Amino acid sequence: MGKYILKRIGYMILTLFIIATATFFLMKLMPGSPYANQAKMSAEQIKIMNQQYGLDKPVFQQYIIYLVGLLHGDFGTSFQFNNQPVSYLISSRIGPSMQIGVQAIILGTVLGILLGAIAAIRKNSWVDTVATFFAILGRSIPNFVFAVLLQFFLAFKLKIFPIALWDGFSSSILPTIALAMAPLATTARFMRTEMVDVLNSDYIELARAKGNTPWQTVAKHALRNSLIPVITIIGPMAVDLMVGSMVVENIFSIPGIGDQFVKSITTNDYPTIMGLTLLYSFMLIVVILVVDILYGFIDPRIRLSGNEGSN
Amino acid sequence: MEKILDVKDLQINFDTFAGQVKAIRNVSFHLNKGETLAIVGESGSGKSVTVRSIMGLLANNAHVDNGSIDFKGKDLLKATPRELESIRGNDISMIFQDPMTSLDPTMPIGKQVAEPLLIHGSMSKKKAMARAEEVLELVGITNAKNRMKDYPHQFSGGQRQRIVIAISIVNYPEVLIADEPTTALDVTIQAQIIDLMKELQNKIETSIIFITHDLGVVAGIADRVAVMYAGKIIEYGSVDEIFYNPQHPYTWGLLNSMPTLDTSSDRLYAIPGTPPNLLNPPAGDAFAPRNPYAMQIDYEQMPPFYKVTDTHYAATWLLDPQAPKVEPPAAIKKRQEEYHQLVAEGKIQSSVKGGAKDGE
Amino acid sequence: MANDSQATPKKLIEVKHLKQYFNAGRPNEVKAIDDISFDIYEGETFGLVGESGSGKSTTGRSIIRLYNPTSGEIKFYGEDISKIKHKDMLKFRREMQMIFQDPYASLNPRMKVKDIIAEGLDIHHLVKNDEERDARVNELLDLVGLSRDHATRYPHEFSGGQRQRIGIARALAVEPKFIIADEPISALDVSIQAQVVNLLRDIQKEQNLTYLFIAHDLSMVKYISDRIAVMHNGRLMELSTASEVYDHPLHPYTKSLLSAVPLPDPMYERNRHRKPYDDSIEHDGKERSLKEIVPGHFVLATDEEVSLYQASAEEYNEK
Amino acid sequence: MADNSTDIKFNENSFKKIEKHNVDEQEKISAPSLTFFQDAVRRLKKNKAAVISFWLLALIVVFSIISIWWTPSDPNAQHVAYANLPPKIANGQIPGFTGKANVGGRIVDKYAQAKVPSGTYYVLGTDYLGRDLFSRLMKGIALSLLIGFLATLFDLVIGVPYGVVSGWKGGRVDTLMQRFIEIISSIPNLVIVILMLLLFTPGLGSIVVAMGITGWITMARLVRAETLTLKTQEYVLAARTLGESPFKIAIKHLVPNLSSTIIIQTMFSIPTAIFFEAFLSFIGIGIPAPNASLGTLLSDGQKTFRFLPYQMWYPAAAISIIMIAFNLLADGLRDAFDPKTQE
Repeated sequence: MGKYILKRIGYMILTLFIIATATFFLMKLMPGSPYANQAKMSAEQIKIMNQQYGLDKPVFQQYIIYLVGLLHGDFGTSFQFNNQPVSYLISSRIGPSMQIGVQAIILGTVLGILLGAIAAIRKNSWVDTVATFFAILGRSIPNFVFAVLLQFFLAFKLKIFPIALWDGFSSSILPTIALAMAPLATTARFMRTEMVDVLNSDYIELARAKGNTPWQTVAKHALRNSLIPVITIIGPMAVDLMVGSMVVENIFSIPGIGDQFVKSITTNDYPTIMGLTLLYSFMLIVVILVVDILYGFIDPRIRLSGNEGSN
Repeated sequence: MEKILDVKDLQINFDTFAGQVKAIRNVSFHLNKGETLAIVGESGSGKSVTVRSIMGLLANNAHVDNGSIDFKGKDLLKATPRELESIRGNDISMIFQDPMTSLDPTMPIGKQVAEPLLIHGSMSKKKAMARAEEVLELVGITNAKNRMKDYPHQFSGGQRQRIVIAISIVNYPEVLIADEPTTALDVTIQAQIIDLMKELQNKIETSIIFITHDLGVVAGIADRVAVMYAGKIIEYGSVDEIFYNPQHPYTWGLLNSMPTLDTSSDRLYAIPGTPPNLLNPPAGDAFAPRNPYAMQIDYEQMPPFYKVTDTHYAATWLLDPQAPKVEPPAAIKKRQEEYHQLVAEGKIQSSVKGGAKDGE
Repeated sequence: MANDSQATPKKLIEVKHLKQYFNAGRPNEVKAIDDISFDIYEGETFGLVGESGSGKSTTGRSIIRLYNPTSGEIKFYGEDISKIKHKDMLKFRREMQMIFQDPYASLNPRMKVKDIIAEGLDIHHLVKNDEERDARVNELLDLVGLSRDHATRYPHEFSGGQRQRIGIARALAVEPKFIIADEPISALDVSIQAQVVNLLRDIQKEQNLTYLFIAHDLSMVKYISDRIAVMHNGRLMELSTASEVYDHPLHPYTKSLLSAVPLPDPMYERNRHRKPYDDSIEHDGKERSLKEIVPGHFVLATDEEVSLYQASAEEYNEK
Repeated sequence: MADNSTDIKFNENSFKKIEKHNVDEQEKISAPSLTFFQDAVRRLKKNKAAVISFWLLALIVVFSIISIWWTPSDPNAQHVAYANLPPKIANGQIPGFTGKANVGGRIVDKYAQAKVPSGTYYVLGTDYLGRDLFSRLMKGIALSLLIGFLATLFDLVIGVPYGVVSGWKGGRVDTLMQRFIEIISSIPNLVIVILMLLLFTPGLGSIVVAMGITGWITMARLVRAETLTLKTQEYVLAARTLGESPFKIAIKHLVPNLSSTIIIQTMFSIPTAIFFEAFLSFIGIGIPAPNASLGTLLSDGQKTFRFLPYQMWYPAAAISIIMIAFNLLADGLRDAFDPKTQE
C-alpha cells in the first residue's frame, strides 16, 4: 500500500507541474493588458508596472521564476487587489468556501444516501417515485437558479435568513442548501442503482434464508455493500461543488475563493487566476487520491489482495 | 415413515410483461424424515421455484395461487413473515448454486457463519463464534481458528461452498434445501462436496431436498427422486426405481441421452425439440410433442399418476390399462433387466428405503 | 511425441513446446499453458479435458491464434502458424474455425441470423451476389437443422440449442478443415446436449472434419473423442486413445478425475470411491515431459517414473 | 398421491399412437420479429414520463427551429419607453398576464402608464431595455439547444473513437491514453473552459470548443469500459477467427452494441452542456450581449428578480423543464436499453 501511495503522489506532482506549466503559458497568450484601468495609464506607467511585476523579462525566465516561486508557496502578486500576494488572498478567502463546501457535501451525501437507500428498498413504490423525482429535480435545476429561488423566498419574502451577508452559521445555511442539491441528487441516484444491484445479489438471498428480517438484511448486509462504491463518486461531486460555489458565493456575496475566481476573471487578474486554477486542481487531485486510498482501506477485496493497486 | 414436509397442489404463476407464466402446475410431493429427496429437471422446469416457495423467497412478480406446504403441522404458505423468518435458517435452511456470489464480500466469514445463531438463539456472541469455528472445522476448512476473520475472496470456490454449507447447518436444521449446490463446481470439488453432504446428513440427521439437473449426482446422493418437466412432477420413486425401472418416456429420454463412460454407440439418443413455453402450457401431457410414444390422448388430457409400486408413481398414459404395451428404448430395457436381477439378488429392495449413505 | 507409433494418419496439427503466459515478466504473471506438446491427426476428434483453470480453453485459443503464443511452435499442415501475420492469416482463418461455449454471448445481438452466418462468406468473398449469399445461408441452415424462416430473425428469439446451431453454421460457412469446439455443450440442457453432439458428429462424417473438442464433462468427451489429453495446471498429464485413458488411466490426476465423475447408476455410485489427488508431485522441482509408457499412451513423467508407470500399465493387462 | 381424476373421457382413438411428429412446428417462432431497437422502443413507450419528455422536447425543438425565421418581434430591438412591462396577453384576464403591477401597494396598469398602443402586448413582458422577453426566450432556448447539440457532437467525434481505440488496443496504448485522460480530468473542467474562454473571444464558437475539449472524457471512459467487455465477447472472438479486420469489427460489432451506451450518454451530455452555457453566461463570460441565451436571460433576470420576478421566472422555468425532460428521457432510455432493469 505504501508503495502504491508513493507512486500516486508522484503522479500527482507530475500532474500539478503540467497544469502549472499549461496555465502559465496560456496566461501569456491571453489578450488584453492585466491592469484594470489601463486606459488611464500612460505608456510610461505601464512600463514601470511591467518592471515591477517582472513582465519585461523573457517569457521563459518568467516561467522559471514562477515555478521557483510555487515551490516556496509563492503564487505571485495579484495585479488588482492592492498588490496583495495571491497566497494571502487565497488563505484569507478559503475559510468560507471550505465551510459551505464541507457542509454541503455532508448534507448532500447523507440525505442522498438515505433517499437512494429508501428508494431502492421500496423499489417501484410511490416512495421510490417521489425520491427519484427529487433526485431528477436536483440534477435538473441549475444550482444558481435554486440559489436565487431560496434567496427570494426564504430570505427576501419570508425573511428567515439573511439575504446576502457573511456573518456566522445562519448565513451559511442557504448557500449550503443550494450547493448540496447536486451532490444530493448524484448520491441518491448512484446509491439507488448500487443498492438495487446489491439487493438482487445471491448473498442477500442467503441472508434472507438465514432468517434475517428485511430490515436486518439491509442493515447488516445491503447497506455496507452499496455504500462502498458510493465513495468513488465523491471525486466528481467535489468538482460539482467547486463549480457551484462560484455562482453561489457570488449570489450570496460570500467572501470565498469561488467569488474571487469570478472577480479575477472579469478583471484579467492572471496571477490570481493561475493560483486558483492550481489550487482547484490540487484540491481535486487530493480528493481523488484520498478517495482511492479510503476505498482500498474500506473494501476488504482490495485491502487484502496484493497491494499493487494496479488497475 | 414420518413426513417432515408435505407439499400439496402447489400452483405458482409469474407475471411478466409477455403474460402470465405458469411456472408450477399442481405439484405435490413430500419429504420424509432423514431422507434425501432429489428433484431433477432441466432449466425452466420449475424445480428451483418449488423450493424457493418453501423458503418464502419467491421473486416479487411470483404468486402462489393454490396449494399448501405443511411443515410440522403448519402451512408455510399461510405463515406470517415473522413466522417464516423464525423458521428460515433455523428449522429449514438453504444452500445456493454459486459459491462465488452467495457470501457477503465485506463480512468476515466467521461472522457470517455465526449469524444464524445470533438471529435465532439467545447465544452470546462469543459462544456463537466458538460454535461457528467448530462448524467450519466440521465442513473441512483447515485451520478454521485463524481463518475466522478472513473474507470470502480469500477462499477458493470449493472452500466457499463449504462455508455456505457451514452457514446452512450451524443451527442443525431439520430440512436442508440445496439448490444445485455443485453445478458451479469442478467435478473433483463436486465429489468432495457431495461426500461432505452425505457425511453431514449422517451426523446431524437432517432431511435434504437436493435440486440438480445432473442425473449422475442424483444417483449418488438421493434416496428418492422426483423428475420435473414443464412445471409438473412427471415421475417419482426411489432412486433405484427411477434409474433402473423408469416409466415415463421423458425419464427414458433423459437417461438415454446421457453417454455413460461405456456408451460407444454411434449416435446418442436425443430428445427432439425443445420444452414448451409455459406462457401457454399445452392441454395434455406437456411432453407429448417430443414423445416418440405419444398417443392421441397425450395431446388432449393430462395424464394422472399411475402407481407402479407403493413408492413409485408416473404420470404417463402409457401406464393406463387400456394403453398398448410399448417397448422402451434398448438402454432402458437393459436397465430394467439389471433391476430385476438386482432385486432377485437382494441387492436392492423393490420399494423404498434404499440407503446411499456410505460416506467416504 | 505422439507420432512415431502411429505413422499412417496424416498430422494436421502439431503443437510443440507451446507456452502461453499472460502478463509475462510482471508480478501477476500467469502461466496459462506451460510447455505442452501434442499432435492432432486428420479426421480424428481430439478431446481435451481439464477442470477450470487447467488451460484447456487457452490452448484452443492459442492454436486458433486469438492469442500470440509466448513461445513454441504450432504447425498446421506442416507450416508454423504461431507467428504468421496479416496476409497469410486471412488464408489460415478459412481453414480453422471455432465453436464457442456460451450460446448467448457468441452471437451478436444486433445482427440477423443470416448476417451472422454469412459473416465469413463476406470476409473471404466466397459469394458473388446476394442471391448466392442467401442460397448458401439456406444451405447452411438446412445443414444444422434450422428452418429457412429463421434467417431474418435475431439471436434473442432462439433457444440455447438453436443458437449453438447458428454458431456451428457460422463456423462451417467458410468450409474449414479443422474446428475447435470450446465447451460447445456445457451451457446446454441435457436433452439438448445430445442433439448438438449428434449434429457435430454427422457434420464431421459428411465433411471429413477434424475436431479439437474441449470440455470438462468427461463422459461426453469420452463418447465423442478418438484420443484424449488430460490437462492440469497448464500442463498435459496424460494422452492416449479415449478407451486407454478411461479404462487404463496411469497418472494419479487422471485417476482422481475419473473417480470423481458421477454416473447415472445408483449401484455404481454406492460403490464409488473417490481417489484424492495430491498435486505436490507437480511442484517437486523435477523435470518432467510426456513419456510414452505403452505404445500410444503418454504420461507426464520423469525418467525414473517411467518404469513405475510401465509397471502399473502391466497390472491392467494382468487383470 | 395418485390423483385419479374422474372426469377423464376416453374415446376409441385415445390410445392410438401418433405416428408423425412435427417437431419443426415447435421450432417455429410465431412472435413478430423485433430488432433490438424496436424492442427498446417498445419498452420506452411504456415509460410515460419519458414519452411525455420526448414529445415536449420535440415541441421545443420545433419552436426553436421556427425561431430562426420568426419571432413575435425582434428579440434585440430596444424600446426604452416600454421597459420592464409585465406580461400581458390579448384580453388580459388571466392572473399574471394582465399587464398590471403592484407599485407601492397600488395596482397600476403598466401598459397604460407607458402609453403602449392598445393591441400591442408582450406575452412575457419586456426587459430593462424594452425588449420582448418572449422573443428573447425563443431565441435563447434555440441558442442553448444549439450549444447543447454542438458540444455533444464533440463527445461523439472525440469521445467515441478515443474510447474504442483505447479499449480495443489495450496494453501500453491504453495505459498511455488513460494517463492522458487522468491528467485532463484532474483539472476541474470548469477551469479549463474558463481558461479557454479567456483565450478566445467569447461567443458561440469558443464556448462550444471549450466545452468540447473537456466534455468528451466521460463518453470516452464509458465507451472504453464497454469496449473492454465487448472485446472478450465470444461473437467478437468469432469475428476474429473468421479473419475480420479490426476496423470492420469496430463498425459491425462494437459500435452497434455500444450504441445504447452512446445514445444514453448523449442524452445526459446535452443538458450538461446547456447547464454549462447558462452557468458561463451567468458569471459573465458566456454569450456576449445583445444575443439571448438561457444563461444571459437568467443573469439579466437575476439582477431585478426581487422587484420584477417575472423576468427570471420564465427563463428559469424553461431551463428547468428542458433539463428535467432530457434527464427523464435519458433515464427512460437507459431502462429501455438495459435489459437488466426490466422485470
